[in-house]
Amino acid sequence: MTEALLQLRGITKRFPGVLALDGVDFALTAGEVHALVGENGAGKSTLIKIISGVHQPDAGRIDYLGTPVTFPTPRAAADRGITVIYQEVALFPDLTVLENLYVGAYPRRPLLRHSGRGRRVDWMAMRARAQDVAASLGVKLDLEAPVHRLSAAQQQLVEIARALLRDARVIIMDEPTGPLTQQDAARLFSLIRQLRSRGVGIIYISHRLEEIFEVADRLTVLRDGRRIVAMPVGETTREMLIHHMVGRTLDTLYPHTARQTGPPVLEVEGLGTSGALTDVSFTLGRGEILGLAGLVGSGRTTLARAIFGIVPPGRGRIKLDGVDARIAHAGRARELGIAYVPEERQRQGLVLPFSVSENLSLVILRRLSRLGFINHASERTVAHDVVRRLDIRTPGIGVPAATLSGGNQQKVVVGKWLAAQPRVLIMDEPTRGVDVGAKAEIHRLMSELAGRGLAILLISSELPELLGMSDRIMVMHRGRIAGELSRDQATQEKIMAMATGVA
Amino acid sequence: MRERGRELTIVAALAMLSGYLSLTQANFRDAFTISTILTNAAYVAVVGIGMTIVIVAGQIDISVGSMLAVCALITGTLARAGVPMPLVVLASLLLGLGMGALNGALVAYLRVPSIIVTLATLTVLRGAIVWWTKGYWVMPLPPGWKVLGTTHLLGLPLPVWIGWAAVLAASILLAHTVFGREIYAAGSHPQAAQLNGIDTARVTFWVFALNGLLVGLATMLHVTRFSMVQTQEGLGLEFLVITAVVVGGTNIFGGSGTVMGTYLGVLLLTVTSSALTFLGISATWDQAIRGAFILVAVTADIVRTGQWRQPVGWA
Amino acid sequence: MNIRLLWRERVLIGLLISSGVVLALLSDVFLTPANLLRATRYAAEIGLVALPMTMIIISRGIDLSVASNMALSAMAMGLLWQRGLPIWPAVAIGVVTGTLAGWLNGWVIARVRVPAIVVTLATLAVYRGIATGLSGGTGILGFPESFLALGAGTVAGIPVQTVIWIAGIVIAAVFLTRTTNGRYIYGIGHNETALRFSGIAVDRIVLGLYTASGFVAALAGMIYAARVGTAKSNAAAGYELSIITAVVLGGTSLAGGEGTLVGTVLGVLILTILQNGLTLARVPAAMQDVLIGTVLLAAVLTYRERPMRKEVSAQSTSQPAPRRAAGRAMSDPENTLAAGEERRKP
Amino acid sequence: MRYRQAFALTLTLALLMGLAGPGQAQKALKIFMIPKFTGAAYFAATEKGAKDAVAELKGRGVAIDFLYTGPSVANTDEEIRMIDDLVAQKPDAIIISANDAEALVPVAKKAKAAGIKVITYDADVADPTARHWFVNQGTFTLVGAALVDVVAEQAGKNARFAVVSADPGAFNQNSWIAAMKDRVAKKYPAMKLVDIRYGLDKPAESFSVAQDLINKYRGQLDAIIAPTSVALPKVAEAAEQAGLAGKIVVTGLSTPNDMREFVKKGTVKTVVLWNPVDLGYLAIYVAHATITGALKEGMAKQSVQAGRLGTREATAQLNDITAKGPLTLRNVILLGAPFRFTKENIDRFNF
Repeated sequence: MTEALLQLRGITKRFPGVLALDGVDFALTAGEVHALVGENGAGKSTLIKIISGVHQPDAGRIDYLGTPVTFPTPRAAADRGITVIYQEVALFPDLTVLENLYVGAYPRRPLLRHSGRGRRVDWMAMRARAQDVAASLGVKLDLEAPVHRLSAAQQQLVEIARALLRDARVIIMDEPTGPLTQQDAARLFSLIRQLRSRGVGIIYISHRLEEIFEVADRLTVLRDGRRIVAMPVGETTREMLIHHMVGRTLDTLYPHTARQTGPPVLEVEGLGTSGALTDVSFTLGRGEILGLAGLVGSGRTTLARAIFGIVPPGRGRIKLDGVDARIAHAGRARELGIAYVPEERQRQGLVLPFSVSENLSLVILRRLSRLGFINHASERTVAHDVVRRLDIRTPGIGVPAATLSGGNQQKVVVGKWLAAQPRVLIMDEPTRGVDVGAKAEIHRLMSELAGRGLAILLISSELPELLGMSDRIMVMHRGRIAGELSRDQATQEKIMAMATGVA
Repeated sequence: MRERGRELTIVAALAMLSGYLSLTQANFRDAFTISTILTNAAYVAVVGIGMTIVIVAGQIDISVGSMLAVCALITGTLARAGVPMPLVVLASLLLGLGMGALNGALVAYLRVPSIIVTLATLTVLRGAIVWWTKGYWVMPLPPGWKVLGTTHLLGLPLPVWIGWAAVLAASILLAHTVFGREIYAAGSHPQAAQLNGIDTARVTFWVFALNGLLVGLATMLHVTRFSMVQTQEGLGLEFLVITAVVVGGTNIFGGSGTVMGTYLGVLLLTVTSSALTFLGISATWDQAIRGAFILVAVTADIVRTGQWRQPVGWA
Repeated sequence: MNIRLLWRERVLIGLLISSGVVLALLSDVFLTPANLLRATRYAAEIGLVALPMTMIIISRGIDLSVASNMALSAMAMGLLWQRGLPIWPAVAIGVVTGTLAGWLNGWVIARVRVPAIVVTLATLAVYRGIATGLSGGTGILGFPESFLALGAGTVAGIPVQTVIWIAGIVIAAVFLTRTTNGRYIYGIGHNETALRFSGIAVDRIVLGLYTASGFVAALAGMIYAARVGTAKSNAAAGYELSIITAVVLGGTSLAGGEGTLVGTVLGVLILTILQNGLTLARVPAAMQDVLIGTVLLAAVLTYRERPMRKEVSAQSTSQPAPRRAAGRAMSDPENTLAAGEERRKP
Repeated sequence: MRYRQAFALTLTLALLMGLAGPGQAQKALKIFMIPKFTGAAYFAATEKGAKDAVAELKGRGVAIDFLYTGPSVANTDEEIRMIDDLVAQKPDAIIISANDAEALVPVAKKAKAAGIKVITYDADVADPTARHWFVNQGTFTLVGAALVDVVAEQAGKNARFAVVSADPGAFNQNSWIAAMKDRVAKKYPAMKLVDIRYGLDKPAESFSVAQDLINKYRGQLDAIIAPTSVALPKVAEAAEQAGLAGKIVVTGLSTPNDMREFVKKGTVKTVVLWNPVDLGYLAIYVAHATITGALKEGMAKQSVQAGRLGTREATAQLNDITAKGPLTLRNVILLGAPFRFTKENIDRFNF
């Protein structure tokens, strides 16, 4: 084994009331993809923040390129070649791609020709080097486009290019595939391999275990702030890994039970919206989980939102229990018994500063009130009830939703809709960014709900999840239904073929 | 390319308005009329540059009118005391810089929202002026006082040239210097800016300081045209300038906007105001027409660009 | 939504009491019931308009046009009355005028999605401009006593407008803390998108808020006209700044989501007794301005230290919250089609 | 971090203590004078006159607790509120210059009903029963006529002139304009008022409005009248910068101090005004006479002894022209005819 690029020894970090890291060791060699895994709260983010200079360790030492270092600021770490690609994008929506590549580290030249210090942004040099990097990655970047115009995958590319432009020796990727489609993710993996071959060390964080097995060389498992194990990926299995992470054995990640699909609850006929959806028809039955696959931009989310009334209705008909439904706005959809768990939990699903109970009652607040006055007692009853039923782990129903872990936040989002007792539940990426334990629980909940007759439309970019949970899978391509597969027929390859328009 | 839509809209509106006035009013297309309009716009534009920078950085400064009055009265007093004009100009710049730095320090380092800080300084400075001057204007001023404001160069008064130079310099500063780009970054996404090693507090501080400096400059362009300094100088200036910045296409929430847009916005407002006199529109309807004009202009632009799908809210 | 007072409200109560004590030492007239009751006449107009303003600011909006709207609706009332309409129908139409003006603000903000600060900055000029244009700048006076009682009369020794204000406070407080729409207003301020995705008619609530603001401004305009006995286009000039100052002093955050009516009422009271007491203590007005500006800054400075719910403070330690969420999905082509949704930019 | 709060409170308290006014004098007559706003040299001159009178009265054994206070900028609402607050201190008399003739009526009435002698000066309230006396600096008719006469003398009897006023809602301004129109109609039928523009009493606006007028009517405008002290110097400045100094007649209402330079240069040949020092001086004597009962409302043929000014007659009725048409002023004490300040006499005045 080559010498370590980055070596952490005995790192301890304490926050008020919490021991976030407890004597953690970690080593990264050049040209290695090192996965960092663990449940939420295991200490992964703290570790990354220490490596990237956001936090300072209370104890322990960091060696970088063979010498002990401290990074007092993120800038100091970045200057030494350590870059983080955060889960939440840290790009500037108003600025162009070119500029985003260089923010904070502009190549400079003197204001006037011979006036000493460089204060002026050297656009020419920027453009030239950006084009070089894009070319070396084999990608095309529209340097003059403002970033808010780019797709998620393109934005991520900008971040990677930015890291390379700064001669990054270590790139930390935190849930990079979260917003990506399978196809984009595949492209990302090949990019990661390319980076690895250049000798860049990559710390890779993901809740999607299959990705770790696909892309990582070694892995380190953290649990409760301690390092549990570090080993080459090849020496472990999925089950062992889950065991290390959770500290116990999970029965199964995809608890699918055989069910009878009942009569259709939701019937969609010839649905179309201007430009995004064309002639979409399908039915969803009582107790059925219908998977919806497709690339980002294929119209999956638009379809969900059209049914939920957030996208204005265009052509076509939607029937609920055989009755024509005119869904002009989301409020109407809610009244009709349609629930939508949106893809972006924190932005679309929750009011983070609101308490758990305030979030849980958000959808049914009018029902919990008389003449507009909230009945706080029944609000509490409902909240306690949902927290118990969904096993939401929270210190109390009065704490802000922001304090909960990702998985429990997602359960709050599901819970607020279950409180409304819907007929149809649309779940858009329900387990994105959720750790494996919570993921299994959400899946179990879905099965249970379907078993009790709820009709579920599951949108996911994670094919194993679709394959594991769905009774039937529908694939979208360019705003149309490209095909449908039964649970038995469906494979990843068939879905991808339909989704990319090959089949 | 950066979007130039709003600038073009204003240029079109300006061209239409001025075109109509020139065709119907012989005296409007007169060189002197144009020179007066440009001169009156110059100092507003210089304050507008500072305001644009502040707003691009995601902040606001409503104390500019009071700061201008303070600069005007103190420099007038200095000039009367025999301080040579170059030093008086320097004093105005430093005084503006100092007041701006005070705003900046309160916003950047004590982290009080800028609207509250500048609301407070607006009130405090204006109160202090009345307290100090008891309403007496500063006069008579020495003969050198009006040199800056009334000297002509190539047919246009110096303030116009200085205003243009400031617009040009600020455009370069914003578009081509590291500091300028950091202002956009800080206004566009402050957290990300910090993650990228930009000291957003430092940027905020200097943005306000720079704004103060520009108010100091604007003061000199404005008051050196007159032979006395009135205590009422700068009343309501913040309203005029913020309107011009908004009309000029700067996003009121920060992150985007250009100095050129603001300059055009100032010109448009100045020409509109003169147009009311030239067209003989009853002065009692003045305010209603100007307000409606702004509402229609901004609304049309938002509808044109499809921006109207934004979430509600202003901050 | 407990009765328990927040940190900043305790600061305000401390400030209110201590300035009360000092002012009482400075003037023997200050601490008399007659003086304090009289002072509430002035507090009432600002205080009334500050109630919907607090809610609007909690919802991350702002209404700069309120003072102009006060003038406009009073003017509408005055012109109709002058042309022979009986006073109370004229008042009713005046109030309707103000309500419509508020509704127009709300419509442009909620439906056309022009930022509230821009819309109301423009209508600030438009509404007062219309009042000036219609009246030619001259005032209308000679209103009947029955109407003037609205601004000068008393009920059981308490000024009429103070009674109206107290009623308004009770109604607004119950609305904001006890009703579904009150809850939603806080929600809109924190995360409007999440409310839309919960099937809540955000646009309708926003429209309602600005309409209510217009209604209350019109009401305050009537009270103002009754107090000064005249309807004039320059009525209540500059009140918007006093109102916003009171709301901000009361601890409502301009970033939305945070704020209470208790705070606002305390803010109004502090500004009122400062002005009243300092005048009685013969402090020149210019110095009062300096002092009030300083008090505002000092008070807001102490709020920063307020113990907050942990995670909220953790998020907001470094900088003001991101004004706009910047997420990948925002530029996801699917999302650009979503009505009422997050496409931020042209 | 409680100390921060404690600090803020202490600071506030200290400021409040430090700002406390002088203790009220014992058993003196309390007279409060409230100008439109304190931030103007004109009102400072009235304060000076008032203080002269107070000192004189004191010399004659009349102790007066005199307070001069007002809004810092022209603001009707703040003025109403201040008067109302001050009335609570039960002064013997208040002397008011009304920012708004109509809006101040209720508060003046209230003060009068509380047994306080209410004197208006400089700007009256709309309802004469709301106060005891109006110390009139010169009727609108007299002042308006004087301004038009200046134009007629300097620019000829068929001059075309414009007015740069303050605010479209300003009663005094509008009344002077009405009086000007009346004078033109009655005495100079060939003269023409071509335009009225408003500078909102802001220097920059007044200046640009004046420039717009000059530019629009290039060569076809003989005179500009600015009946407001903020606008007059800016109009003069605009005329100078257009190269029209001395070619276009600029006149208006302002103080000699404020306009001295322009008058000496000749840009403005004549400034019209009364003597504000005397106005404030007279107001105190009127207030004192009203308190002592020497002056009684409604009685014909009275007069007031006003120290160095001598005797001024108290008139029960006086005809005038206002923005709302002809008006009979009641209970007025007239300071005198407006005065014209010119190059020859201006150095004799310091206010």
